[in-house]
Amino acid sequence: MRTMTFADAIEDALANAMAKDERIIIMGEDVQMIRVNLFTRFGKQRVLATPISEGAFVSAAVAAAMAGLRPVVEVMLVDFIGVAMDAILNHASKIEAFSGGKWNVPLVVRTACGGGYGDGGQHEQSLWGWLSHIPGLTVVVPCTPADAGGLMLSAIDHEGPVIYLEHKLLADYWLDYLGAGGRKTVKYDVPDQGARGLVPVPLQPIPIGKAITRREGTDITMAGVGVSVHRALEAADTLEQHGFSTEVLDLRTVSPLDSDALCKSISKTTRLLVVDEDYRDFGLSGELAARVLESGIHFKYDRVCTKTTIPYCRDLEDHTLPNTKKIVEVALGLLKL
Amino acid sequence: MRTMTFADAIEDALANAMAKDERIIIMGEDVQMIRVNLFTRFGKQRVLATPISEGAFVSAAVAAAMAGLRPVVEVMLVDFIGVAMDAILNHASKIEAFSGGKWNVPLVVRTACGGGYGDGGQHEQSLWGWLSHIPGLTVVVPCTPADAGGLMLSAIDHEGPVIYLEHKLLADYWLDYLGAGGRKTVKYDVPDQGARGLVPVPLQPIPIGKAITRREGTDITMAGVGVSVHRALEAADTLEQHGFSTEVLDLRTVSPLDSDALCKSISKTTRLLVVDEDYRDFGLSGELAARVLESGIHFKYDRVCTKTTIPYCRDLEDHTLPNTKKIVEVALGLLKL
Amino acid sequence: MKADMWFLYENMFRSRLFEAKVIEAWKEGKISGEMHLSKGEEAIVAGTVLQLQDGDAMALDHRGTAPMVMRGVDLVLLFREFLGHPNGLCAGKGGHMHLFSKEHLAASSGIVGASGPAAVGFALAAQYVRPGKVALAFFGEGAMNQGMLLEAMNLAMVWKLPVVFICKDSKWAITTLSASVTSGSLVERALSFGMASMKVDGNDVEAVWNTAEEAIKRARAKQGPTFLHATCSHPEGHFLGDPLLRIARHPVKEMKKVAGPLLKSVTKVKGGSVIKRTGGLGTVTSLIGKTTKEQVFDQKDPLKVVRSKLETDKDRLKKLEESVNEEIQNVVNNVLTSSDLKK
Amino acid sequence: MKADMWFLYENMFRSRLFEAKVIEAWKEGKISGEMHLSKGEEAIVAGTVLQLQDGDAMALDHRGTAPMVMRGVDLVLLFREFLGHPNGLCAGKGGHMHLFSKEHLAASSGIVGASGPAAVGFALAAQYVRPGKVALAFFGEGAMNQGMLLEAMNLAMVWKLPVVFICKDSKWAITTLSASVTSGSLVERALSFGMASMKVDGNDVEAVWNTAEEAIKRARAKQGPTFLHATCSHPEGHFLGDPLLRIARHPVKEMKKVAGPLLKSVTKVKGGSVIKRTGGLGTVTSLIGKTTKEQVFDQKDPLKVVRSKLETDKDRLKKLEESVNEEIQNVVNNVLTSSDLKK
Ligand SMILES: Cc1ncc(C[n+]2csc(CCOP(=O)(O)OP(=O)(O)O)c2C)c(N)n1
Ligand SMILES: Cc1ncc(C[n+]2csc(CCOP(=O)(O)OP(=O)(O)O)c2C)c(N)n1
Ligand SMILES: [Mg+2]
Ligand SMILES: [Mg+2]
Repeated sequence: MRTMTFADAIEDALANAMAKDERIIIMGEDVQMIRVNLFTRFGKQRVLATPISEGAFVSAAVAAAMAGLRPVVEVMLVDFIGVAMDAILNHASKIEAFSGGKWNVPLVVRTACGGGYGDGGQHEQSLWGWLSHIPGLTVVVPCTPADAGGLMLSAIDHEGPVIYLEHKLLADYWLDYLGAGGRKTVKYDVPDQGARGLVPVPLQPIPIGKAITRREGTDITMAGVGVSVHRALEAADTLEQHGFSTEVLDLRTVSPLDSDALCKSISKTTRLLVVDEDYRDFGLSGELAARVLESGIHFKYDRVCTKTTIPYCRDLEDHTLPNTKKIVEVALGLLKL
Repeated sequence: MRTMTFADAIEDALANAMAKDERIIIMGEDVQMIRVNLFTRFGKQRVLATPISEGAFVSAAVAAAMAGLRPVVEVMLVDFIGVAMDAILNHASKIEAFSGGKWNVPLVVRTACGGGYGDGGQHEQSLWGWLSHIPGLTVVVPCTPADAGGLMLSAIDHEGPVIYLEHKLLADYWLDYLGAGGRKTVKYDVPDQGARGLVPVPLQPIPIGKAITRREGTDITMAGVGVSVHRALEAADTLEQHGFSTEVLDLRTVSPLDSDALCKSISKTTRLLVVDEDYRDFGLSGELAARVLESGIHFKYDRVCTKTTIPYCRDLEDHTLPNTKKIVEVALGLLKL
Repeated sequence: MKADMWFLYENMFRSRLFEAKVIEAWKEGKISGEMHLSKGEEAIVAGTVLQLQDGDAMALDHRGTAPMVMRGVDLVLLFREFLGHPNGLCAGKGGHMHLFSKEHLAASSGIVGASGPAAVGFALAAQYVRPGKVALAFFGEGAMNQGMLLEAMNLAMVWKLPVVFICKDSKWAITTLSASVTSGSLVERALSFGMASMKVDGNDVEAVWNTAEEAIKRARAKQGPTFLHATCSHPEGHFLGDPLLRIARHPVKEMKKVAGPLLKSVTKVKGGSVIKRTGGLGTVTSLIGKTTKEQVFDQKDPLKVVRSKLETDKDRLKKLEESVNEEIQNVVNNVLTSSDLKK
Repeated sequence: MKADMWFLYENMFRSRLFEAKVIEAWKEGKISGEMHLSKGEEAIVAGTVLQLQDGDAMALDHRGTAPMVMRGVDLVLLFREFLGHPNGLCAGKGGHMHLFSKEHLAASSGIVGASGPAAVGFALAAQYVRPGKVALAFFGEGAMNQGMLLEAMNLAMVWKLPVVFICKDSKWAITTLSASVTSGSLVERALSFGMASMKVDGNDVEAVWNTAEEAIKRARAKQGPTFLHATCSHPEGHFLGDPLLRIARHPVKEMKKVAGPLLKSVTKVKGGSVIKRTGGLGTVTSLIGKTTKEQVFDQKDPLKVVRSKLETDKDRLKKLEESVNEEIQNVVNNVLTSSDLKK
């Protein structure tokens, strides 16, 4: 084990995989700078700079994956996936089905997501629940360095299209790039355990579709991905002071969802609080409700999610995204039921 | 009241609204033919033919709405919204929020949706749950001629962006156009009550955000929109023969959802079966689960939805979309719990 | 290599006959949904696809039948797919708009313009794992207004990829005369990306062959992409059962249905001025006339063009046609009588 | 109308000074997220925006400050917005990348290329409800590869809309030299849609004014859209805190951070050949050099260009600058000392 940043772990995973498999290429805007180490090591044939043409280059990556490469295509921020959505909605996700299971798309779409640094609602969306609505996609959201590296390894190995969402608040270089800009005068609420942590040597793949219990508890289960997991852990500390025992479930993969782990936890705690930075309605929080209901468990439910377009103003933003205070409040309400 | 087709009711609503308000224009591919009556009546200035450039013309419609028009922009099939998603995700839905509530987007995006006529998975998606995930959008899905006309009137009147989804199995001209093609040799399972029915004279606006009970019952509630409502009604007849009383709730508006009507029904029946032609995961069916749970009602839950990419083969397709037989089966399972 | 007109004709004829069976099956209700034919595009397809080698790729639009037939995809699998058969090319899950053959690196899309970036991706992959191989992109002139296709042209140039962009210009996109919604010239659009661009009569298979040969040669030699603009027409209209053609073919019966609401609409009290309204009516009438005239009556049939050159050897022609006829009949018999059809 | 150089300079100077305050506030941590300046684009903005009338519209990209300042948006509201103030232009909800003023028909977008179709929509609406009014679209050269912008050009031509497409060519899109990912010439791209297209030195406000005047006149006269290609540079790099500029400005301190992983990476055992690897390193070094050289050291300052023409009247210049200085200082004082700031 060694200590690494979230971002370095991803890079390590990519570097190892690229060294082993020549079919892996990286493409995207500015990748020769943003991935300067990989570019320097693997050259411009393996780290391809693209024009600002997400529609075409994500579509092209889909076809390249069909034709023998294993591309890791970067959409700088997940918000920009709007212009490339056809490639995701109608192609990457559907080709295996359309071909009768005979043709697959081993593609990774890597994209930065999440807010908390005051960039406004067109640059800070999460969208993992949204993307997971589309059958045929795998959607992963790591929240620790070990998972970041491990899920990247698994994503690259996966034979179908994977959306790999990298939270900007955990990835130091993104946060510096889009938030701090070298300044010491701004502070963002970065979860330490997420941005830096122990990573196995060599990196171990993290299985897709498997949740992990980050904290064991008996009174209430909080479930989520990304930064929300850390917010939930913080809230759990506070709840402990109130005498409540919180289980925190990091789903890690949004689609396919680890319903078993979820239901197991809820059957113990009988209370589910979904903490989700993605939009509340018609997304992850509702799906978790459905999964537990389907399993026939009786439980209490609530959710702390992003309800509106994320405002620019830092104060408003902190109130809009799930924050620890709100999680504690809602959890206490749920615990009293 | 008079008898009208689903399609004629929409046209009537548009014609009436356009006659009253010069700011209403229609734009989209082939609209001068597809809306030939409106074109003939209002001319090419009001019924604008576009190139196959959904990205630009939907974006342009957003700006035109901001600048004083009330466009009804057509995306032929909702599947094609992939190439126009940026306009929906990052602009139409967000401008009111970004402007601090000072600038609104009175836009209707009209688009055909739904399957059941063997056109395959890139042409038969529903996506209403998916679109509803985005805060700032209103999403309506009529299932009768009166609602089709009435919701179009309300959509045009609405001060924010509305996605108006028109189910192809209910709209005779779409079904002929894309399915039958003038043949008498194919038959699709068209719900009669949806394709043709009584419509008030003059057309009455249907309030956005209000569900309607299509059938009263006491043992189980089936909720959904579009063709699924009719499938649920059919299933309810069969269940009656088994001695069960089914309530069928037509949500009409997916976003904003009429949680009150939903919860009222479930508190009576204590059983919710969501029937949804849109994809199952991370969509409408999960959101309904969450809404009822949030209200603290104890209830049993199940869902019959589309789980995968819709296959071309008609047999497979009928098995993939929610069909009456499956609804009855699942409902009986739920009723035995 | 000089075009072998017999070979080209045979392939065009095979595709045409195959589609004749598709039309029959469609009319009998055995094929659901939309059915866009390649009919009218056979010269463009033959002149390009028949030059492909193993490892070359094709990105297809909603008219994928002829390319699949001419690329050598098993016709039984193909026909089964049209019928939604579980043992079809794509297990009945893709259907005629979503034909896929991994073996042939051939992929379709029902999304207008998507074949452009797909070909770019195929060509990109070729550079790593199949050097010297090329990718063809097929699309209509209507697709030339889809942003991702223009983006794809820029990408192909920037990366100097072995793509041939084949624009089958039928003048029409469903009911829209593309010229009315397209500014400038399509060839200049391609040229503006610095791309080599050529115009060709898409009804003349020999001309297409020669032009495509050059484009493909350039691609294989790492000299970058080419834009090929080829004219054609769709004698069956946009798709089988095209409502405009129905009107044209059965004017009395079908016009009555249209004329009613149309005339009612024109004489309504509110709405545009009378001039605007009758203007609208005129446009509609003339559009219907124009579509049907251009698509049905004025068309040059690419098969007739090449066939006329082969009529010097009537015996060989007859034998060829009989043999293809038999082949196709066998395919159909095989599929329709096959005991596993209802699986 | 002949350009009034004093008027133009005053506006450019106001924008520059306002942005100087923005830079201060940003450095002090009062502005969060990314901050893209208009600095370096003032001549392009002044030469176009200052010709607008009531009812004209502007579609802006991520560099909306100068257009908003020069269009006459209340600077107090604007500065408050940058600080995320509830009484800001957009109640603090939009921020510097999403500036909106309905009154001025001015809308921004952080999505590259989105200003193209937005201007088309504004111009379309103008034809119905504000005939004779125009819409400007501002975007960078990098945006010229975004499909929807190209689609928008076609739309504007087809509908003959009063749009002026203003391409501010800074040569760079973040860290990418746009020429390396763009094929052909941008002016030819516009020309290929049949659009009137003009090139102009974007550091010379008089030249921009004259070119834009013609374009706007054509638009008002229903003669359709124009493409205006104007060169410029961004002396602060892509945004405030641009990492490449940080390296260039503090080479010893910053290079150390980069050089470590970089060199480590180059000497790793697996991966590309040594030539490829050192090639990569070379590219990086030269990119950093190139960016900083072109963006910081080689740039012509558009303010200096116009100021030098006004130096014949030093007194007037001094008075003008003092008065603008005072104006901006008042704005800042007003905003920063305002008791409702913490609301
Ligand atoms: C993105 C998208 N928009 C619209 C459609 C509907 N559509 C199918 S074919 C077609 C016309 C295409 O015209 P063209 O590219 O000229 O091809 P042709 O049919 O003439 O061969 C349209 C608009 C679609 N399939 N995809
Ligand atoms: C669709 C989209 N892709 C990528 C980005 C990230 N991005 C922001 S600015 C920029 C560069 C734009 O370059 P250019 O258009 O030349 O404008 P400049 O910044 O040089 O003024 C990029 C890639 C974005 N905002 N939107
Ligand atoms: Mg065409
Ligand atoms: Mg630039």
